[in-house]
Amino acid sequence: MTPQNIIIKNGTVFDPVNRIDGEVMDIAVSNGKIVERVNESSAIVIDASGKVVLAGGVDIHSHIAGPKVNMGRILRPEDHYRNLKPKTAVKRSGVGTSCPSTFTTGYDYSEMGYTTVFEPANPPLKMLHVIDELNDTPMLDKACYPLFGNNWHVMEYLKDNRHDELAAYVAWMLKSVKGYAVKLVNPGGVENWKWGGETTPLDEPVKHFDVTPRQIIQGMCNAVKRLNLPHQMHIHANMLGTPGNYETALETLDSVRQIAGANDGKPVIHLTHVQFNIYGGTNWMNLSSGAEHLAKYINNHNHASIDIGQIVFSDTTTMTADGPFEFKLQGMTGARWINGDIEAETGCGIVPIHYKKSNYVHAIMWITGLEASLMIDDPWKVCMTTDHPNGGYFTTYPRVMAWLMSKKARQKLTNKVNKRARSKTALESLDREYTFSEVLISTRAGTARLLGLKNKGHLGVGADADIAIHDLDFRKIDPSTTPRKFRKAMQKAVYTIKDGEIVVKDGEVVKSVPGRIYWADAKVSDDLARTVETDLRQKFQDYYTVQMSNYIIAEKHIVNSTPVRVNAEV
Amino acid sequence: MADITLTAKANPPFQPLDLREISPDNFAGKTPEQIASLPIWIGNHPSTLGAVFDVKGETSATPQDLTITIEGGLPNSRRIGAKMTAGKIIINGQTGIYAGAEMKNGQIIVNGDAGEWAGLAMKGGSIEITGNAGNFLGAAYRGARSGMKGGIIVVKGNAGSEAAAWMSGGLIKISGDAGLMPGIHMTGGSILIGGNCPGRVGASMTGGKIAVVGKTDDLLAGFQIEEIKDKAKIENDKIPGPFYAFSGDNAEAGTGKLFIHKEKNPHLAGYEAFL
Amino acid sequence: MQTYQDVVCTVCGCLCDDIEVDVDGNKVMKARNACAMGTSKFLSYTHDRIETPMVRKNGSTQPANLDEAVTKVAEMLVNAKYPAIYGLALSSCEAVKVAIELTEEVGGVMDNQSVVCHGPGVLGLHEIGVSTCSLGEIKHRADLIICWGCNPDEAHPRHFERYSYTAKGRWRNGKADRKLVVVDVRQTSTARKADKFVQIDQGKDYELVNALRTALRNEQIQQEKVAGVPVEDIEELAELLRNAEFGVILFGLGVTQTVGKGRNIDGLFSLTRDLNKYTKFQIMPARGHFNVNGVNEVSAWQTGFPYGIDFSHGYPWYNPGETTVTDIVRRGENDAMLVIASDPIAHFPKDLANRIRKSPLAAIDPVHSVTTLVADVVIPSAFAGIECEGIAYRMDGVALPLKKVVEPSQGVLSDEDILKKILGKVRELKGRSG
Amino acid sequence: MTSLQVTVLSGRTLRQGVGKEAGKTSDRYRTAVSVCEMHPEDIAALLIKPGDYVRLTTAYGTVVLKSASSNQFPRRGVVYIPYGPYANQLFGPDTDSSGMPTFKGTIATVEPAGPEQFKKIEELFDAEAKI
Repeated sequence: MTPQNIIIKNGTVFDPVNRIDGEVMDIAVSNGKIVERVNESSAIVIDASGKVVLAGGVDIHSHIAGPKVNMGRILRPEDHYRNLKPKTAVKRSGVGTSCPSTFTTGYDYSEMGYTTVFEPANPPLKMLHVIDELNDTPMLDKACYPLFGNNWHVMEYLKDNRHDELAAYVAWMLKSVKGYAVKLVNPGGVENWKWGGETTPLDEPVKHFDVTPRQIIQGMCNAVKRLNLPHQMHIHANMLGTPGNYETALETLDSVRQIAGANDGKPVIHLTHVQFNIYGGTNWMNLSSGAEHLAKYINNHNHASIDIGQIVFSDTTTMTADGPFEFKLQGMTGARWINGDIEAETGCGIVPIHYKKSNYVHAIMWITGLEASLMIDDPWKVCMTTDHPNGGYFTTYPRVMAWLMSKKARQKLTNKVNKRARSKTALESLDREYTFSEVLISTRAGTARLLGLKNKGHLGVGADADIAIHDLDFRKIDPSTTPRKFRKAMQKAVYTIKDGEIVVKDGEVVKSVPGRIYWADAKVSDDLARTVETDLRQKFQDYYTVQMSNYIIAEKHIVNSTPVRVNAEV
Repeated sequence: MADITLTAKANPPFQPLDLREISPDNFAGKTPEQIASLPIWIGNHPSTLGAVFDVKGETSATPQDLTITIEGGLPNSRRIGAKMTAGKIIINGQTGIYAGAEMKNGQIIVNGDAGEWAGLAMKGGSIEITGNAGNFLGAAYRGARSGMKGGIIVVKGNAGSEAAAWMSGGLIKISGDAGLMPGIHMTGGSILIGGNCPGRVGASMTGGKIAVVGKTDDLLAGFQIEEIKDKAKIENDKIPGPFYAFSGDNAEAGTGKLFIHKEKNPHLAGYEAFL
Repeated sequence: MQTYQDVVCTVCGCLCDDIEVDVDGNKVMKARNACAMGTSKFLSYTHDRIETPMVRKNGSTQPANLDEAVTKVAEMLVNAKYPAIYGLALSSCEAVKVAIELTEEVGGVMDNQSVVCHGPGVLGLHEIGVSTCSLGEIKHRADLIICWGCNPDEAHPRHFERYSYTAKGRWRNGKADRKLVVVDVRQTSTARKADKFVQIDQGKDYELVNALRTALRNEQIQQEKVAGVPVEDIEELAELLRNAEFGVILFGLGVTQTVGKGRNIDGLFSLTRDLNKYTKFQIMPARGHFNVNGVNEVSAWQTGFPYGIDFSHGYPWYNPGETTVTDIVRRGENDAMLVIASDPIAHFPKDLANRIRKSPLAAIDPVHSVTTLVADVVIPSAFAGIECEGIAYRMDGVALPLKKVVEPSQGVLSDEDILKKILGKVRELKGRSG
Repeated sequence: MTSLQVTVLSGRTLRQGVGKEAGKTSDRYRTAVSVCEMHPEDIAALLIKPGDYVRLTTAYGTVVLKSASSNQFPRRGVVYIPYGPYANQLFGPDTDSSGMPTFKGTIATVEPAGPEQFKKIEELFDAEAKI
């Protein structure tokens, strides 16, 4: 179809990247990009007066597709029954809540003004499944982070000190299974769990492999850096969900501090859903928030970024490649449990959970996430996530934004949480309220930057025309004092524009678009690539139950395949 | 008090009839004409109550004073009386699936057979079925670990398999026979089975009580005998025995109670050696 | 002569992907590495083909052109108030996607063969969850393999060699390092290979599982025998399970089709969960149709539900027993059925087969079947994985690309393309553009 | 006449699997799925030889099959029929509200039958008779 020209007139524009902070101005769109100006006579004119104009939301970490999400869907019909979505003239039918169907995922994000969502944990062996679900997730640009933290080839290359080959293998993998970034989940611990073992601290060798989690973390971090991948190593740290685990989290961050070196301050590690990883205390009875320890570290170092994994009191579904954690969780809660180990690569676990205000542990978790968000000074280092659906559904983001922007909103809920938990929190003493620009940094500008998406997260000329317009008039709505009104305005976009097309109007999808799928194509030296391929031919025979040629995903299986090419330093 | 009568028209459709609008809550304060225009589904086809029923009588302003009488069996119906909170529904004839599902209060009387999932996830009120009940009586939604929480279901005839799955409270009384696995995964509440049961009574139960006055097959291995009792107490009723009293299901580390009639089940006499 | 490497076999849920297929002149000459069933499929796919679309006229089916047949099917679906679309376990995921869209468009019910094979496993999963893994995990780690009500020797002939009992893995050198236990009513050929055969009374699987779980908790069992098995043997078996380093239960239709159905699997999944307190244990259905898993997967991500999906109210709704095609037919509630790559008339109980025939019936299939024999409209299709490409899911959820190694006959389309034509016609009839 | 009460199981066999792929109208398929495997002593008790025809009758239907002796049954009283149109003449439509009919575990009586009573697949289903 012919691309639309659009002019958004008189909107209040917020664009932290370009230092625009609530300026009334026009934004012009042509050929899917933001441009200086277009001919008004041939353009669609959107009157945005009294509304805010923002870059479309960019989610750095949300479990929206793939084998584990789908297992969650199959596990929880009762969850779907709470939110059945009929077909409309534009939309396919589906289900919502904690494990929404793919079409619904796309629509709900888009109606909330989000345009880019990255799926953060995928077993390479099942990436064709992930990709095919993403093909069916409309409205959004997407990408995947294949899992490397318990990969046999990785551990073997590390053990043999073959760092060049490791980097080349990572490049081969991303290219073969169409991954975008490198994900580590409980490095080493999941391999141990495959023998029924536990998650391990950083310096205990992985059973049968003679490498430690620390070596995996450092080795992979180095490999990612040498490959010049657009996003730094994305890690779910060891000991997740364990009292006192903030120490492991800090050790993890510190273990790669040297690798950053003179890297123009560019972070080399992204510690994800920190809320689950920064507890104090020694057991569940005396669990406490360790947010201040993390905040202190992050405030003093520039090689690391984080996202929060905020919990929201609700009935949701936890799902992670951290199989041993989910086993422990089901042991504690007696809830249903799915485990799915993947040969030579990774694992997965799923447990439904109902976060309750009255529950001491859940209240501490809620407090921990908010404390971390508020105690870290630089919003460019902090991404707002709920680790959907682990902490809460992505559709609760506006509620989390309201907590960040309103002490009143936080206090209202704090008054209702478990009293013992409340007595142990610093949250009530934190007066900080995010500015709107800070919220935008942690939901689009900062996330896009951390993901290396130069054309996203801002409204400068040349940016992708991914735009959200919300009915938010700061003359009438003060998020600090009227957080509910703010939340409502952020819940449904008046307009969402994706690649220059109006896809949402008045909070409803009016046009379905497929979005694209990004993947990283890192060019390594030919010699190295050949060596690694030779290694892999043998390893495939020994380790996998599929043929190497069937493991590699052909581009024809991808709707709007969008390789991001980088030159590696190996 | 007010009465509304819905009389099924001749040759009703054979496709599923979603009749979730039939409840005193929805009828209260409406004229028969308004009631006749309430939406229903005939398969995938949106229609109205008036297409399937003649509506006569008058309604009250509030549901608690309203009795809805349905004349004529509709085995393909769905969700009559679902989520009702007050009043009464009398069904003279067969009813289909989900009668009284998620019911909170009020009364449903089925003078005939009821289909599967009657009283699904019921919270309160009462359902009386003079004929037979289908499978999953008072059970839970797929995947939900909460079945019947409160209220009472009385079945004069037989009930199907998996009655009271995931039941946590309330009472189910079955005068006739029950199908396989009554009380599976139950955590609380009581079941009285007047007749026989083919087996797997109380499978995976962790709490609650089940009494079987008739015959049943071998018990599951997870049950251990505790005593022989003259009577079994089910809510306020004392059921004359004698009963073997068991506890289990130990497979699930459960502490549920089974009362199995001693004289009707001589094949269980071997348990007496463990007393 | 051309040789295709790494071709995926489209018979059972093993989806062996190491088949070498020789093709000469658009004809498969040889299929190396395949088992007897696979060889039979690759070499016999030309047998028994439906030559042309057929439409029933004045009582008997007669050859018709594709458009006429497609129109008939579309009319049948549009005119129905509760149509069912059934099958697809022997088709590609691409076809499944179109079938879901078509079912949604006509407000029907979409169901697949899992309803009569591993659907009960899904019911068990809703209740308990499941601890499972990819097949390679079994190959590398399992020292104890339990075949419970399944007979891989006949139903999945290469399972042992590629993935389990005799496979050479990283830490297990074939069967020397593993024990095989078979729990079955019959002493099958698999059972004859086993280190231990536990013969149980028919229909007593749940009882045995319950006893094993009780024994595992060291609770006393106050019976002499359960399911025909002496309690001492049950306690011994519980010890064997507990002492395995990595155990796996492969279960089959012996448990899913036996009284108790989903509850048998609920029990087996509970047993597996319980065993993980002591050691590492996994469980996996031994799936029959090559892509029955794929239909479940695609259905689940597009609708939230894996099978038995009712779109009659515009949104997906699901409750096996209510929305499963067997139950709908049993209650006589459907008024049309489209069958794709399946043969329910042969594989459903007689009474259901007869009821299906009471309303309009259409079938899309590459080959003659009992269903195509009695259908009102028949449309021939190409074989996925031989004559057209697509994606299929192995029994452990690994998606694999199917290859096209020969051209289908002139004018014969894939299921996907036929369904797209029907969907287009349906939209046309409903007065809407796609 | 001699008869026995048995429990009927149906299931997959390699021959059925191979026959299915060879074509549903093939002789190979028909012979693979129209067989009733029985304990040798059950066959003897019916005063027939393996390969003779037997009639099975359940509450839901009746069918004539070729008997075969099988050493797979450690106990008498269970017979096995491969999946397919013959076996399905014997099973009921009830699914216990699970979607799954009981394909294993239906009680039947089995008695000797003459070969002339055997029906081909197309004779089990009258293709022309649209009900």
